[in-house]
Amino acid sequence: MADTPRVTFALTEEQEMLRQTTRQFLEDRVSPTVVRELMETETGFDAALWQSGAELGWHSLAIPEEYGGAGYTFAELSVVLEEMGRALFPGPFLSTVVMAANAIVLGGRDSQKKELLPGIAMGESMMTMALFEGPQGATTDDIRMTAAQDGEAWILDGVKKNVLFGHVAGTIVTAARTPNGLSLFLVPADTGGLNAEHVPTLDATRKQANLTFSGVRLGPEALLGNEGTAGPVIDRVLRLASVALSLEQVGGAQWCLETSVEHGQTRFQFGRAIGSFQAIKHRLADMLVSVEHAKSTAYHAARIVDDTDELLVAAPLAKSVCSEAYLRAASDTIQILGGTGFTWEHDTHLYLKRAKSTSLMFGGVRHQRRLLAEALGL
Amino acid sequence: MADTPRVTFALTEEQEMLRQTTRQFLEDRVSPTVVRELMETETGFDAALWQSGAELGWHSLAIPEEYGGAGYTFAELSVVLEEMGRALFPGPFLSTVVMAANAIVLGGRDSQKKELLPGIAMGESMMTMALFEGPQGATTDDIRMTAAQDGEAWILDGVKKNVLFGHVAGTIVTAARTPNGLSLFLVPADTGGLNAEHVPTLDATRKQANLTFSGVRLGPEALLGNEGTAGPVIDRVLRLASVALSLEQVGGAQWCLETSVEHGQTRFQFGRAIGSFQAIKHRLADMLVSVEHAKSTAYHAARIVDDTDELLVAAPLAKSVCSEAYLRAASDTIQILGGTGFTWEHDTHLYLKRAKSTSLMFGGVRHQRRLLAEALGL
Amino acid sequence: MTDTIAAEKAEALVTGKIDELLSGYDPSMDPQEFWGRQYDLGLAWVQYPEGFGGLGVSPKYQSIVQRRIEAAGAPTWNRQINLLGIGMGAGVISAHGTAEQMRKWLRPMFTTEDMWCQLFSEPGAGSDLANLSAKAVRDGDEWIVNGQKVWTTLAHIAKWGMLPVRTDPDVPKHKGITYFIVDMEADGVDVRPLYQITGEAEFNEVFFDDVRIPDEYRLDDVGAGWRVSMTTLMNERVAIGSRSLPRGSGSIKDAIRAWREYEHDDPALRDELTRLWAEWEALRLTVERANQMRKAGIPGPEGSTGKLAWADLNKAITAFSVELMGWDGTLYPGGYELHRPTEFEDSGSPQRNFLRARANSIEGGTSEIMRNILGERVLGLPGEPRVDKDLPWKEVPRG
Amino acid sequence: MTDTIAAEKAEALVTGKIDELLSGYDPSMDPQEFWGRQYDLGLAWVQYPEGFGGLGVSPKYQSIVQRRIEAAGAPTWNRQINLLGIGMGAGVISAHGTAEQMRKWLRPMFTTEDMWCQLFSEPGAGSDLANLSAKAVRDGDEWIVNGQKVWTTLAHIAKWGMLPVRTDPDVPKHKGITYFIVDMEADGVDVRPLYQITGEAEFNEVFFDDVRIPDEYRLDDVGAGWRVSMTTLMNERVAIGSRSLPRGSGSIKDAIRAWREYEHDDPALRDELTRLWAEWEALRLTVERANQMRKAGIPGPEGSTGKLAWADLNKAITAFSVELMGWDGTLYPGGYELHRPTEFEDSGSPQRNFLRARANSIEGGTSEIMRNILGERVLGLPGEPRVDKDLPWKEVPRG
Repeated sequence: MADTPRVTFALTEEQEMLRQTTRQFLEDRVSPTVVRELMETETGFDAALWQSGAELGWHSLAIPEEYGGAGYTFAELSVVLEEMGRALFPGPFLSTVVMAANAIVLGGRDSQKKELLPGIAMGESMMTMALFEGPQGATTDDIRMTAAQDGEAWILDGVKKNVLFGHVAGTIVTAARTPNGLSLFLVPADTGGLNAEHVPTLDATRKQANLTFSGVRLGPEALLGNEGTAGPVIDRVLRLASVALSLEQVGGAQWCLETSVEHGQTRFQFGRAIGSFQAIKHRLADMLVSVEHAKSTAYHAARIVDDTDELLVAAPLAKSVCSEAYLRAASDTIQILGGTGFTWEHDTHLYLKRAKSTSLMFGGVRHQRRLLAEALGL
Repeated sequence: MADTPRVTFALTEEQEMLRQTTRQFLEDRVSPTVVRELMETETGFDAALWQSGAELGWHSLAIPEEYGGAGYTFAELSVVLEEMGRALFPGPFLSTVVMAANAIVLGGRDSQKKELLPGIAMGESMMTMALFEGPQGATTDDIRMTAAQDGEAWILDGVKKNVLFGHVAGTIVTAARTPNGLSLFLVPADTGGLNAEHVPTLDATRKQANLTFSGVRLGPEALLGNEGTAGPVIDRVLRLASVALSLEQVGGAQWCLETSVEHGQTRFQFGRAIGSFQAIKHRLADMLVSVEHAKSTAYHAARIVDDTDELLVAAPLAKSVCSEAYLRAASDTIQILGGTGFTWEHDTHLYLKRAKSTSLMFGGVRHQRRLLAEALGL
Repeated sequence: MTDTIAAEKAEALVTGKIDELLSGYDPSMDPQEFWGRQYDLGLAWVQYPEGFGGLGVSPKYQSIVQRRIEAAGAPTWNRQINLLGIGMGAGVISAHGTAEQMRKWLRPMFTTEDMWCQLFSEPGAGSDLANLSAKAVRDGDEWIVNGQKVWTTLAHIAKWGMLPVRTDPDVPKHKGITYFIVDMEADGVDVRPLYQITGEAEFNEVFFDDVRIPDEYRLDDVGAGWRVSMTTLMNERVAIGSRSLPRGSGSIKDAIRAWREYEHDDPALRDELTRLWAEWEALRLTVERANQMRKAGIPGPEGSTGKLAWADLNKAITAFSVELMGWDGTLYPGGYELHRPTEFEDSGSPQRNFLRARANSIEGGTSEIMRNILGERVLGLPGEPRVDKDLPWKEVPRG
Repeated sequence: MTDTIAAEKAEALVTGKIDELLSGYDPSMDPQEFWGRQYDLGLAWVQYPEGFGGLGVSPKYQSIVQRRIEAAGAPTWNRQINLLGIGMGAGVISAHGTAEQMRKWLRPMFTTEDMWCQLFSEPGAGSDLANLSAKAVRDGDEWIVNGQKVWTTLAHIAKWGMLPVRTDPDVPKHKGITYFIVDMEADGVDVRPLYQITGEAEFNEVFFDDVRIPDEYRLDDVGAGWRVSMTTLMNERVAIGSRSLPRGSGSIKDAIRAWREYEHDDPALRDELTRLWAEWEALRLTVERANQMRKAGIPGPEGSTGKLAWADLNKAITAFSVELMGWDGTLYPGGYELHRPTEFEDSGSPQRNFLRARANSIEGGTSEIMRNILGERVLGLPGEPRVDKDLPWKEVPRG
């Protein structure tokens, strides 16, 4: 293996400012009450909130300047993602800004980029990607749906499952096999033959839908970039999504750690703050270690996304380490909070559900470790 | 899967008496000082001790009465094995009484049984089995050595590794492939062309040798039972050896638990017995749980060895659970004892080394779980 | 010799009563009527005195009763229906109650006419059960109760509640507690559902606002409530830790179902599944061993480890089942619906079971408390220095 | 502005001295002579005052010194040779010693002429370091020391030892300790090897029998020994937790070597190997991040977790490497030979490394103590109630 790229972990002043304004905004506008209200809805987002985020520049951060973006890097976006994870931000940010936007940046024709990216940057578009058809979907090999050619048109038939905010997105970027390989298609939500059905989720703050394509007919302009070239694009988007989820997980795990520590300091039993008991104190020390390790892998991955080779190592590394850290932090927080943490009323369960469901998305920890082993040649 | 056979866990009065006399004998005669003295020798056993054990009836317990044994079951033998594990009994008991004796009982011709079993039962014979040629040897598939036929004679060439007490045994039961399949051969230690080389072991209380067969010429009487029928015999012996090791592991793990608990009660730090700290207390509670679980699997396996189907489940279950429990108990005991437990002078390291090496013999825990999964159809 | 004769006599007595019970059984009979007859014949708890649902013989004969009734196809599920009454309350009342109290409460409990609940936990107490704040003040022949309890199963359908409260805040916490049986239909008792992370409300919050309890509903002496509570809890923990199950049942069954349903064949997942199977089987064999040893009268440490081991393992297995489901595990079929079940819901989707299992290491004694108990009572390790032992309750720091 | 000018000046000063040092370097030079020159030029510890191996500038310039010396191929391994002196002793002497003491001890320490050892642990104290029993009684201008120390690395080749002892048993344990530097060649000092489970004796037991130490070898005040000891320990733990390594080095390298050498391809083993690799890499990245943040002056919790995480992980990885070896892992090539190495033995066979690693969670602060420290000092959780805090040392229960 080549030398490991060194990254600079410290935030720049600008990034630090972004972190502060993002956290402040989320504390003001995305309180647990707001999260719970949106959780009860079927669409799970709030248009005004979505627009406000875009106005803060979140959506445009990693979009190239020539397409209406701010031209920053994933490192800046990572700051927002971590804070979103901490606040359990509800809405199709991951599916629009991390996934669809990057698919277009990486795979789209220049005209498509010009047409679509500014809308994302300005917060006008909500998008998603419809990739997998079954529960174990995690790599391009799992994509089976075919697109048949009919003259200049493409006909799509099949069902895409677990599409993040698939019933809310205005445009769906979907993947299908064409004669020349794997291709991506841009499908407006109102296309005839396309039906989106909301499915209730374990983590009700992140909605999903199953999309049924029944003879969906698309013109040649629907093809994202060139036919048969989508494989590497999807691969990369999946890795970026994994890194994005890792950052969210870090933010959520940090919330769990802080919540548990505060409980340990203020809850008294047997005449002592319970954090003075080694059973609690040592569990929290272990949680601290594991959250700090998670941060290191997520921050590292966020800073090397442009190094394609290293990303093959860094993305599954981060996703596996952060998933385990978050699951453990959330589960241990319930334990430390005792009965309280098991109530619907307390917010911890929202984090537990986020932890569990993000750990499963785009392949669970053992899948991630398989990817990592491949990248390491083990 | 069929209904699980129910076993009776409580010891009979006779078994309980056997346990008491065995423990008493081992405490009197096999002190840690004795274990350490034998550990320093190359042969690793004591003839007088060996003979005394036989006089107590240990060697004859599970040998049929018609061949000079006492005709008890593996349940009785299991009592002795557990106590031996607790005392780190040094000597070729496993290789002679559990392995070679059972190979002869299961695979031998009646004449061979009559000739060989009484000597084992009376403590006159020390034997072993030479099965594997490489570090991952765990099943009959791993046996590659061939025996060539020369008229009525068999010629053995090859190297058998990790033979327990292979430089001490008077008779070696070795496995080789013959034209009709896998066969076992009885090889007297003084046979021409056979060379045994002692190899130092991690657990110095259980010796090993590598055996080199250079044109070893054996008469037809050397064949144990019939040619080509050794596969099921070896399979079963390996399972019995696994169960035997599980029982040893339980005895050793129980020693670790008791040693740690006593230390927790009597060692003071910060003005308190260290067992009053939850860090120690909870670790010991977990050790208790894991040792009790280990006991249940080992006792269960020891009581169903005659149920061939159930043994396919029970043996790898016991070996995997007991290996992990013992490793953890020994490692945690060092931690609880602190620096003391890391000294050569304290006995804990002898248990750690026993734990590690027994966990590896006849296949490590993941191999055992593979066997278990096969038996369960997973 | 005398023992043998006495044993033969006892067995004959029990067998005769069973014959009498079953000879009068008819499949169309209302179960409550059957249980009433069972009680009246002394076959509810054979070890209790005659006239209180028993025959005054060794409790070991109860298993004969159970077996015979099951074999006859007659109803045996009153224990499941009224678990907190029959499983915990009966033992407490028989150990600490007067004859009058036993007469009043045992029969309708056994027949399930009167459902029972247990009012121990309080928001401010948690694992420190003895730190309870709900209080009772004496007023002539009555006591006036105020305070809040929480995590009360089935409180909304219970007629009677087991209620330890503080009657003297000026003595150390364990000494100022008195144990009452409270009429859950009395004025001032307010039962509200407590929704948990699955959306279900298996539990309730119970508020007491000047609730009056007659002194004759007091169990044992004023100030003896901690001892009475301990009897109750021990019964509960042994019950949780000693459920004997067939091989491969319980949560591992869900995991294996998911393994097959999703057609997995990744050896790394298989290894983990097999590891969990092995741990679960080791637990099962340990429970079986403990039950055998208990019956044989030689109980050992294996009888105390079940609750702790089960909690951790059930959490791990239910989490793994969801992992096997991949994307399907991110769904929650039907969505979360806040509702109030009227019986114990033993299982649901793997996702629901995963969530529900998070409480296993909290309910019925947290795993931390269980480890303390194993360490101190089973292994004989010393307790921690206590800062609250000798202080008057009202002076102990809390929060 | 002034800062910038001062910084430029400091850097120029350091660079000039380095030029001077290296211009006189010659590969045939005795390393000790080179280190002596380095010391005399103020390049041993640039932050120390002139005349004591330093230049009185910010410690950040030391990295320039290090880099330049390495680049020139000149010797830099005096720190490794005399780790306990240069790594721990120097900091303690400079923080708590007099100018006279610094002059006496620092130079021969830096050149490795005088080796150092640290005499903290005692058989009766363990993690409770302040509970030490070795005592010193004043006799005019000298102190007479009696007692035993243990786990003393390199005591058999050390000239000087850092020695906290009890000088007042009538005050609470932290207050009655005084810190001395002891001449290990003095009469009455007996150093015996302490063999460990690998058969090596990296450590020693040291017995003091009426050993006389002049009062001028006392560091800081009488009774200030605990504070001085804490300075020493902090240096040690930061050192253990902040070793920056390249990816895939250390114990995971052995595991990967075993994976390849034994031609494994079982996916369950691969998953475990990869899990360990990932944990190790996460630790490595955390150390790297902590070092960067420390250098940038914004240290966070990531700087305190290294020792704990490393200990547990190194134990797991070394155990797994042996597991990969199958039957070969049951061997111990060469056998156990009780011997006394004269330098740190960093590694050996996987089996030896497995055994050696068992001490990782004990040496330099047990993992239990490290978790207390993380919980209390980093997370701000309250301490445990202490039974020994205010008692005179001689009345504290011990055993």
